[in-house]
Amino acid sequence: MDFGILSVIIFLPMFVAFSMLILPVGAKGTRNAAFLTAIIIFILVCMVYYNFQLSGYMQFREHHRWISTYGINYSLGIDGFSLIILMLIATLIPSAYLWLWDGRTKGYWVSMLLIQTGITGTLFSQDLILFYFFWEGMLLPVFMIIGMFGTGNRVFSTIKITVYTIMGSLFMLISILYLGVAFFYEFGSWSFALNDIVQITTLSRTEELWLFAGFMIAFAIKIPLFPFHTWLLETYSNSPTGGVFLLSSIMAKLGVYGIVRFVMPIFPDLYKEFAPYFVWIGIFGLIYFGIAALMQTNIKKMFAYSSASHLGFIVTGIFTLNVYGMTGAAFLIIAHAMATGGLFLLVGKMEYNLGIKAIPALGGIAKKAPVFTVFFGIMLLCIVGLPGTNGFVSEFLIILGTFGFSPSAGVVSALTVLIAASFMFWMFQRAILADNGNDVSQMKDLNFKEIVGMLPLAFLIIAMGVYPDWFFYKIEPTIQHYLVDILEIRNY
Amino acid sequence: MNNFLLAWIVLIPLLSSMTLGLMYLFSIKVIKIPNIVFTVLGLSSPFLSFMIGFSFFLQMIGNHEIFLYKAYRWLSVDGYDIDMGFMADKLSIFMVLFITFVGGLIHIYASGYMKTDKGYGKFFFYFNLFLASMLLLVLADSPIIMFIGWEGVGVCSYFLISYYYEDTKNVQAGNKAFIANRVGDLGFIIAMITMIYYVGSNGFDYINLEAGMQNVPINVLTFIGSALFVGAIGKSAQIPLFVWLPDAMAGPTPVSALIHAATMVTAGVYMVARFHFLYDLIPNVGLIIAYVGAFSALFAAIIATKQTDIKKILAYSTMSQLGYMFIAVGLGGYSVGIFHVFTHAFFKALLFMGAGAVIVALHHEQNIFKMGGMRSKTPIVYFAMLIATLAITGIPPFAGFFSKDEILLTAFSSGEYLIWGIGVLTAILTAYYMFRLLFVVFHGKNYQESRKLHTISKSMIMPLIVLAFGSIVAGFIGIPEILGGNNLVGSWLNDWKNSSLHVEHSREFILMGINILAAVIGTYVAYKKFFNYDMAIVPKYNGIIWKKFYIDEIYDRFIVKKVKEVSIFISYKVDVNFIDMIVMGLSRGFIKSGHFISKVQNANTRFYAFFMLVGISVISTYLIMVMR
Amino acid sequence: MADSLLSYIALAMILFSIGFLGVISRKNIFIVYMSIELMLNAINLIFISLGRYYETMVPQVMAMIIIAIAAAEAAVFLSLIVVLYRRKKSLDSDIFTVLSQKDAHE
Amino acid sequence: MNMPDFIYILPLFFVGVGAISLMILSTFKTITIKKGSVITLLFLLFAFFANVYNLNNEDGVYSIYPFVDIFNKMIIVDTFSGYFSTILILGAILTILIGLHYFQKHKGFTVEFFSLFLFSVFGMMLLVHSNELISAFVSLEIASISLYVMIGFEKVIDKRIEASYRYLVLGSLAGLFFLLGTSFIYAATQTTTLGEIGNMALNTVDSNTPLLIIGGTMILITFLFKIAAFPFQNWALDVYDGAPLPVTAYIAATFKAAIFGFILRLVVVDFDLIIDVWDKILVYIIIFTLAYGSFLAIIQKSLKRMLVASSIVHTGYLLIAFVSISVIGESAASSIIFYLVAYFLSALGAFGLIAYISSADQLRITYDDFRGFAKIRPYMAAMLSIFMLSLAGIPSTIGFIGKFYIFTGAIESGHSILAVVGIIATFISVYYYFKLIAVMYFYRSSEMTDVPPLQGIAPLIIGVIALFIIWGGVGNTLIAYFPGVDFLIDMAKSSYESLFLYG
Repeated sequence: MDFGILSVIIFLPMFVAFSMLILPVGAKGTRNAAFLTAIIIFILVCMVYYNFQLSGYMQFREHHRWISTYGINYSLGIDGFSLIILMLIATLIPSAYLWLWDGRTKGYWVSMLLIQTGITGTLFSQDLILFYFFWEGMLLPVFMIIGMFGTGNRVFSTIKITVYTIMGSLFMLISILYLGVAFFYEFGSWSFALNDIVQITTLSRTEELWLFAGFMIAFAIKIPLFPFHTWLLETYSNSPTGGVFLLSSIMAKLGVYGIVRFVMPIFPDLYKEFAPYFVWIGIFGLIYFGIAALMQTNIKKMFAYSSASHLGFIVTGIFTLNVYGMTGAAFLIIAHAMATGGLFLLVGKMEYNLGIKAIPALGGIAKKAPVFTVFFGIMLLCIVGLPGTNGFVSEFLIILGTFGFSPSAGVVSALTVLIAASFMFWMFQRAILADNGNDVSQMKDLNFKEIVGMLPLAFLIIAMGVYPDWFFYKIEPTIQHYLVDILEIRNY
Repeated sequence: MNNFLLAWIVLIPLLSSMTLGLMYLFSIKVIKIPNIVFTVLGLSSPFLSFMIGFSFFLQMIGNHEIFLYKAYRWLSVDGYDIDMGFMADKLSIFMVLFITFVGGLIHIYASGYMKTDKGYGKFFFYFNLFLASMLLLVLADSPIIMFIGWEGVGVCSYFLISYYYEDTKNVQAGNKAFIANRVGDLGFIIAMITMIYYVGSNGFDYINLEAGMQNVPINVLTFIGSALFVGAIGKSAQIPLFVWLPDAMAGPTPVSALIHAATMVTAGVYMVARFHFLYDLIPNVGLIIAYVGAFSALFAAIIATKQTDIKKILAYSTMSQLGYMFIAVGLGGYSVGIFHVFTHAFFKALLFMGAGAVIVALHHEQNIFKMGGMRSKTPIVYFAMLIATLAITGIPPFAGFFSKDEILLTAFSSGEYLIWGIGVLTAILTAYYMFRLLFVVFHGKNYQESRKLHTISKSMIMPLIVLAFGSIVAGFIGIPEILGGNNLVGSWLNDWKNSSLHVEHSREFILMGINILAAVIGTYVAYKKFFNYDMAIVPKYNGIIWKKFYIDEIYDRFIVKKVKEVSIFISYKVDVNFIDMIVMGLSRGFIKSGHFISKVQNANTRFYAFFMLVGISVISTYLIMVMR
Repeated sequence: MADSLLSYIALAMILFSIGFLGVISRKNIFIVYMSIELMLNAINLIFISLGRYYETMVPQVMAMIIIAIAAAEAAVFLSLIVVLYRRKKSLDSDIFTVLSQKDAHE
Repeated sequence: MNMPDFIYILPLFFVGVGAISLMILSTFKTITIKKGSVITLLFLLFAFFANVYNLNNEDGVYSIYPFVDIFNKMIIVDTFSGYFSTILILGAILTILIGLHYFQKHKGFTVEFFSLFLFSVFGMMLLVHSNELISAFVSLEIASISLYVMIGFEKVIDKRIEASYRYLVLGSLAGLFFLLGTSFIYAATQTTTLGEIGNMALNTVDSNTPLLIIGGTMILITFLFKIAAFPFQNWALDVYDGAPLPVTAYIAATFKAAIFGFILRLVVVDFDLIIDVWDKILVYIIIFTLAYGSFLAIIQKSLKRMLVASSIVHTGYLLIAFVSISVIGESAASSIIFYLVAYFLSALGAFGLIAYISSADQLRITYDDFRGFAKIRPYMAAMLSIFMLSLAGIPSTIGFIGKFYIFTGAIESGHSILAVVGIIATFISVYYYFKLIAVMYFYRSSEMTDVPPLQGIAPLIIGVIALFIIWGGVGNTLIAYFPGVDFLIDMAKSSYESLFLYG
């Protein structure tokens, strides 16, 4: 892979998007181009996965000076942790495109492509400013896609999410700049490359605390952690299917990724010191959002809460400071992305057919659309964490890790088995199975494309639950590397 | 060595279920596939598994061999490996045998019962999947693999209970079952994780766990044991998690037979027996188990005396029989418990099938007081039911007698007289409500002669006969020594036998007599009250027993409602009115202050000049302060 | 010598302040203009007295330049006054409030 | 008369001559607006090329006093002034090109207007070239007075003359403080030539230092007034709102650059010993300026007023860098210069585009007028969005790089608190900038029949500006030899260095 394959993966969608914008191509042509792009990227990613060496260190490095005056570099690379998220993205997006196939306009597809660029760029960046570039750049197409194709009070929610998340990322920007300046004062040259930044030693404790807070706010808003979650509800309920799909299944995970990629190596001591708080915040969020989801009548809002609750659990996992928890978190990122993404796609179809309906106004769908129901059930069981799906493996590992971190926390975190099950199955009963005499005659069952799109997700969910080990072995060296070399925890 | 066949015991039903599921989808979406295909596929798998299990059984006779087969590495994190491993020792093979056997019979029965159902293929898909999970549960070589089967049966029972999903009630019943089981699973998971940290330092399969148990602080073991038992409670419907079992009758009758008679509910008992090495070290927890079992038995029996729905009566009787089993395993008589599981599987399955037959005959009428006089109409069913009833009441020489007798013997000989007393009392009640059912349904006069009966197909009758035969003879494999028999079950499950108990024969005979007496008393009372019961007067039931001690209401009131209230409070009060208020309040505050400040922009030149003057004077004063 | 300079400068400052106060307090545009001119001349006074003090011609030159600029400003000012009067038929500077923040209280 | 000196002042010369000749030509009826603007452009282009010639002629940084015997160091020509005159002339050219459509469409613009315009350009260039306080005042007045007239040029519209009047009164009032400061400084140091003031201040008795400080502060006040910093900001909103849109753009973007050009020279060359006296007061001024601008911009319904209010916020950002000068001279000054360019491009583009699409009676300048604009004019909407993003400092625009330097400098010089305040102001600004994008894209289009289509020179120029903004955000000297971000920064740095060649 001596040619910059990562750059290609990043910029191919953007290139396609802009050329589509300029060329006089209709919605269909744009869609086909987008789908083709997604497939090509999937192939490229498979090449990356195939050539990925079994080690915890950065691979496929690309490093160029960009703005040399201030040592801003164009520097890419991936390790095991980013690799799995990359695989996730590459797998999810084509499926999503198959689902969004009909009735979308040109702008929709262009935005999707741009979002893809933003996501992958964020995932690969090894330079803080570059990361910030993509991190913010990711927001614009999201802003566009929600605002242009969303429903309900979409303009309000777009402004809200934008201002809210930009606020967070601006605090992160301040921290980044501060780090750069600190590096300059210590080494006499400008650089924002992660490898350089981690060498800073001169920061006092107070400074570190502030910078840590700056980073964590940005990521906590993106994830979102309690209490930064209020943007989530409107956004998820007002977004179009594609937008909410990407938001929930990938972008939220990038917040977690950011914590692991940047906060952990830059502030290892604080990371260890504050781990207990974040473990408990995560568990609290898990329970809080889980309970909140119970009585939601809008399915999308319920899923918003449920994914918030799972993300709290993921955060718990990455802060458990042991291999079980972190591996479990990495695994739950995949599991939850697939399940929630699939669920949002299915719900999107339901809305597309029936219009937006509250849960009590639904029901009896299982009769109309059996295949739909089957897939819905599989995703739901994954969310619930049923053994045999990858949901169980990840949740089990996280609980294990949390228990290793502190037994009490472990016992509390085991509640996830109960919470998710209660609201999910209740929703399943009211919305899908039971026939409440509502008119759902408009509901159509999945067509061939949709089945093809959903199969990979369903298959992976089950395969990763039945034979998880095969999917683990490329992550684990990275996690070991984090713990041993970065956090310097040898006896966990 | 043909250990890999162990995997196939599980794999065959699994594969066939997958095939069935896909075929079903295919048949509803594309072309209709005739039922016979589903029938063949669905029925073949349990018997194939039975064959394989039997082959292992034969290999095991006479030796203490344990068959292990590690299919693949399931999970390996941080050098800690968990294998997808199968283990066949005498206990699990014993379970496998009767699960596949009874399960197979129930499959046959179902093929008749569900004949007219649209979702025929789906039904067998669930059934085979359930069977696969159950077999995985008993054949697993480590708790976590066991847990996969454990949850698998849970979700299958969910699907089967809410099989007629158009009706909200059924789905609710399914939810109830699943959630209640989940509460148990919570305990199971916690126990597993604690075990991984404290016990399973070198390997997580039972053998290593047993080895590791020895040098672990007792309080940890107590914690593990209790947590595990919570799981057992959930699965086996004991106090306080039994509420799902009666509602679970919403499913089709074969489901009730399969789940609540033969297999799923006994998983808890099996699990305790499987962890005997743990519970041997913590007798106090064992005692608690025994007491929970005893009280559940009594409680369920009391409720059953006042029920009118035939399946609900059977459900409660199941619960109370499970109580017996827990008495046994709690007091260390694991083999005895398993023996009762075994016999109970036969007669309870028989009871359910008989009830199902009656229900079908009466066009899905379930209230016993609307039945009556079935004796003449369905003689075979009647005799089958009679045998089963005799068996469950514990009249010798029927199956139930021996196992129940041994349980009470265990209780008595281990000095727990209270438990023993409860057991005997329960025995009386059991006899009472079972014969009440029998008399009302089959002897009671009914005035609906005119009603045309639905025919009961051969495929439903045949298993009845087989099981009736089983209910008669099943006990004989466990005839205690004093009756000149050699306790086959005991010797087979030797490692699970509580050798410490021993009472001299005279006592033992007395106890036996007491049991028989109890059964007779119960039967007699039932005879007095209900023989030739006149259906004209349908008894008006009310009162606390009829209301099942208001347990459902209490749970609903104090747990479900509260949680819902909290949920509404959180999602509609806290989030919207508090947290979001802060967020949006900030922006509104900005705008408000913007409006306030913009008063300065009044387009008055003189005012602007004045503003400048103020600014200048402030700056100048600052300068003066600086310069001195 | 120095104290006389100080008194000159003091006088100049007083004139300057009077001018500023005039700008603030008076409504009539003409008087506003005059007060500005007054301030300008106050500054000229400072320059000239400084020139006297340092015995050099440079400040006088500066004063000249300032007067020239004042003249230019005067031209603009007077023409504007004419225009304003044509529009509003009044010389009250407070009635020109087209540009106030109208939508401030919606 | 020696030739090279003349070449140095050639840009000034061209502009001045152009102004005068246009004044004369305006008497002829045959000279239409179009011709007048073409002539203006010609002179400006001459000046531009002469300027670029000067910049490239000298290798590295240079600094010359042309015609020392005549001007006596009143005028200086160095990389700094060259750089700034480039910005100024460019701004003038762009203003003319963008505003052309506007000037033609609106009654009441005659050829004199262009003459005044050139006079103001001349004044500003003279300002960045001037090396002496009085001459600086003179050039400042030349620029200001011509601006007064340009604002009120359409004398049939109330708000024009009102704005002109307000600007005139308050502007001259502020100018007086400049003179007052000059007199104090002269009293303290007996000179008004930059470079000598500093030296004199160093080796005169310290009893004069207070005088120097007061004088400097008085000049600072004028400076703060001209760039509309906090206590002296009220006029800005009215005047900018009252002025014709191209003129607004011109004041907001170009005039600010000129002011900064002079004050940077003044401060860096002479006041480095007293600037730290201002630190604390400036910190407060910055915080208030940012707050005032943000609060005011949030509530605006009119797009024009919003941009004006936000220009106050940008003044705040510039002042943040201005404070840092005392600690990190070079990078702070160069970051100011860079940010000036960034803001200059974005604001010019935004104002220009609005000027282009605003119909005759200045309609379509409120948010609501832009509902669904993207459906009708997608390219214009895209350009406008780019300007908004750049003003909001979103990555991949030049605005982000500018903010990046400003905040980095602030942190570097230990004013982290200012950086935080600036950040807060930024995310408030995201609200009112993104609101426009939302309005343009997220609504069904309202009736907008009279939007001029994409034709003529103005949209082209605006498009070029938009491209420049993007390029300035992602530009990379590695990709091409085309000058990228680094080039602009290096230019800024070298122009800063040129300030130290003398004195």
